[in-house]
Amino acid sequence: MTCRPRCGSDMGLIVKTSARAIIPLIGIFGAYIVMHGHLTPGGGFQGGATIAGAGILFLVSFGLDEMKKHYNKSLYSALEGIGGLVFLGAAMLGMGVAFFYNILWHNGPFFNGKPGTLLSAGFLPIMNLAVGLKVFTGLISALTAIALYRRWKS
Amino acid sequence: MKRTLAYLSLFFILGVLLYIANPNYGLVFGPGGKEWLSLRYTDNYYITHGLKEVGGMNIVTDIVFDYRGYDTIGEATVLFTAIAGAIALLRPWRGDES
Amino acid sequence: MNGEAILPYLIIIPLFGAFSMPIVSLAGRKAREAWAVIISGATLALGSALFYYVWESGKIVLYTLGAKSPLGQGVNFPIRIVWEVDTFGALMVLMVTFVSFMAVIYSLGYMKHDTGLDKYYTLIIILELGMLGIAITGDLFNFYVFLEIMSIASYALVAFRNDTWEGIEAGIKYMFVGSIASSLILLGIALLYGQYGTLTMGYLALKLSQNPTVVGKVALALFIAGLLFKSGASPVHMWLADAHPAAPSSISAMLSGLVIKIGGIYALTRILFSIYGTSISTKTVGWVIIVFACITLIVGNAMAVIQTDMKRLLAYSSVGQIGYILLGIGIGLTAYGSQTGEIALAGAIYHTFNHALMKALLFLIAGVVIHQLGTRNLNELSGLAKTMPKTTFAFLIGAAAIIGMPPLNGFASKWLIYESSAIFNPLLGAIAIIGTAFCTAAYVRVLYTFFGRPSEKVMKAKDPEGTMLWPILILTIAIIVMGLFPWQISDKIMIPAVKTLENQLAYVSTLLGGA
Amino acid sequence: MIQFQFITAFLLIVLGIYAFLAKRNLIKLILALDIIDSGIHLLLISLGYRIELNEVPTAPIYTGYETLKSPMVGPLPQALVLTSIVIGVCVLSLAIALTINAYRHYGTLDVRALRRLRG
Repeated sequence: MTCRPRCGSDMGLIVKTSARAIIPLIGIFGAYIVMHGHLTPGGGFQGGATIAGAGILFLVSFGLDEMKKHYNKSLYSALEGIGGLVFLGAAMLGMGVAFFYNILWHNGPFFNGKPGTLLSAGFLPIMNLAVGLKVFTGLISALTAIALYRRWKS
Repeated sequence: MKRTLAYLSLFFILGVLLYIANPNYGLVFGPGGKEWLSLRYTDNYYITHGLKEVGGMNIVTDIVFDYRGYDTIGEATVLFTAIAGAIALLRPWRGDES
Repeated sequence: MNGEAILPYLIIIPLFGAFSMPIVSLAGRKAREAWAVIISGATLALGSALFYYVWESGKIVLYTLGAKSPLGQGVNFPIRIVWEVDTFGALMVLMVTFVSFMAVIYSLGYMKHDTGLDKYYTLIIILELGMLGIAITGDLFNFYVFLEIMSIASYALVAFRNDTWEGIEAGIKYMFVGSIASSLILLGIALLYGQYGTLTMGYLALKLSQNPTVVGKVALALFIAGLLFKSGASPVHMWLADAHPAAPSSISAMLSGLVIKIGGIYALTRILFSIYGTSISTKTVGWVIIVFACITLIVGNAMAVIQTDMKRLLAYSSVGQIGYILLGIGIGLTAYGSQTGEIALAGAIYHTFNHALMKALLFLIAGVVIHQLGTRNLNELSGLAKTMPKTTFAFLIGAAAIIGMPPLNGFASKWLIYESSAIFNPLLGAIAIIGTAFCTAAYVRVLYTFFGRPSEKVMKAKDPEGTMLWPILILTIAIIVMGLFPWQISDKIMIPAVKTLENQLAYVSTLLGGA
Repeated sequence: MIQFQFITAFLLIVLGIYAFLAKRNLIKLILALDIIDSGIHLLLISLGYRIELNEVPTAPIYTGYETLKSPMVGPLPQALVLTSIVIGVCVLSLAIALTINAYRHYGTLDVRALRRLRG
């Protein structure tokens, strides 16, 4: 696809520089929300959407061409599937008792610390991470698909 | 004709919904009060037992991932479906490639 | 084999298949197709095993997600999501898995020339998953979640061929109507939760029978409205007549055969009989459903007669057959507990199962015709019997079954509905017969075209290759075999299913006292 | 006592249905769907609210709860709304994808143009 003026980066230097500074901070904040989902407000979906926000900021400030260099469709689809599979696997850990039985919390080797610490609450942190990965990759894929869909104009 | 009927039914829906907003003969649950514990027995159970049974400090996360974890896997599937559908619909048309 | 042990895998295997599809499809086209067939085949095996277990034991299978018992510690109300499967639910599971397996095999040949097939197989497995989830669930909000999974997958699949304006337009109509219906259902669920403080169906039934209130009735009205939208009953059937022809034929078979049954009829029956039961005035609600059913029956079958588009004719015929099923449910609710009601309800359930097979068969045949000739206009299809004999034979069987010819399976189910409606009220029996007359006219017209003088275009057509022919033959054989034992099936399967469905007390006591 | 939060929620729902019937633009119809969803979410959230002894209720989180000691609002509606919001977002994304395709086919966003399927 030939590059029209609009599909490159028409943002100024200020926007690009501040985006370069802000994007890692948004990513770290999103990761914090995902990892502390069982302690504080928020969780997998909210954190994943925050990280996806960083991706959208990248898309807006650096343009579609730069985005296409860093975006791989099948990789992101596969990561989304892996997020779902990890969630399913965490849910199946306690199949001996029941589907979705929280075996890590009741008598697991880890993730059963005192409530309030990071390594507590059984499979909740694993599920939060899985959902965070899934939401992040999924939203990036959907929004990039929408942004890429401009072919009929050229 | 069709349009008038639609608006009339709209008013009817509004009337019924406003009728059941009255606590005397409609939705008994107002904002709290003494009956909270008897009407919201399920919520109260989660608040009192959630910390011990699941171990998360955030009761909402406890519910989302443990008590109603099956709903959450459904939600994850909905997201997966919608994104697969959106990508499928936004793919190039047959014949666009040339 | 134990039913409780099978039940979770019925959800886990399709979920695993859907989530791993992006990874498997990296290995290429053959791997993706094989994976889809393996997943749906395994689900079919599990579904048959579950049906056999539930039917043989006659119990209601209860499974709690996340613990041994659904009840909380030291209290006597359920706090977790449960699955409750009775014979009716297990029958629906069998129907969904069987027709989905056929549709997946058929897709291998039919969708060969399309792009974006990894997403197609993902979506078709998720569609099956959503319907299975609805069929086995025992929790209202969970029902909503799986209804949305099913609906979103079907919106995307209707518009899957995005380079045809037809698919996109039908998809948009379907999406707006379906989303409004889902919102009405969610509002009903919110109102019930606000009034009774629980979401589990069995416990809600207990609370409702202790204290039926206005809010419960408003919620019921919202449920009926939303589910009639979803099932395509008559005043709002226009989306169905647009969406079902516009989808790819394998998807049309699943939409017409399964989605409107599970998302409309099954959910309506479950809510009316298992949640509300006798805590509402069954006469009033039953008559409301009967009135809608009569309009649907006449309009659907009459509109089918005047169509020139083959798939559109089949879609309108689906509307008409939904009318029969709704008539059975309405009579079953009005005459709650009596022999007539039981027969009508048995007829409705039997016809739900039969119609899934028949309409899936007819839509798959329409797909074969489109694949061979590139048209579905009936005026251009004259004389197909000469060049596509096997396909025409299968169509003959399907059409005869849907009309209700005696040696086939459609006869038994329709006979139960006619009989009960004539006993209940002769006028309803007359309306049902009139509907069948229209239905006969529509299908005889298609058959007349097929056996007419061959045109130039038709001479080039031939019977399809294996993957498209086998599902058609298997469905035909299923229809013929089911036609050989009509009364045994209705006595051994349908009547017990109705008995457990009407026994609301067992549904509640399985939840509360079974564990 | 007048239940203002329920009345607002119901008004939002009916407003959404009205917009759905009256408007002709596909984007506005999608917004109407979202308004209906927002009304239902407001209804659900307000079902979990409580006031006891004139204390302001807190979020149902035990982290830092020792300093507050006031009653907690109901957590179940919040969990339901979290799930429901995600579902709403999903329907929205699919609707946008369909709308983009429809614009490419028809060259307009007016629903009155989407009437080729008839009969």
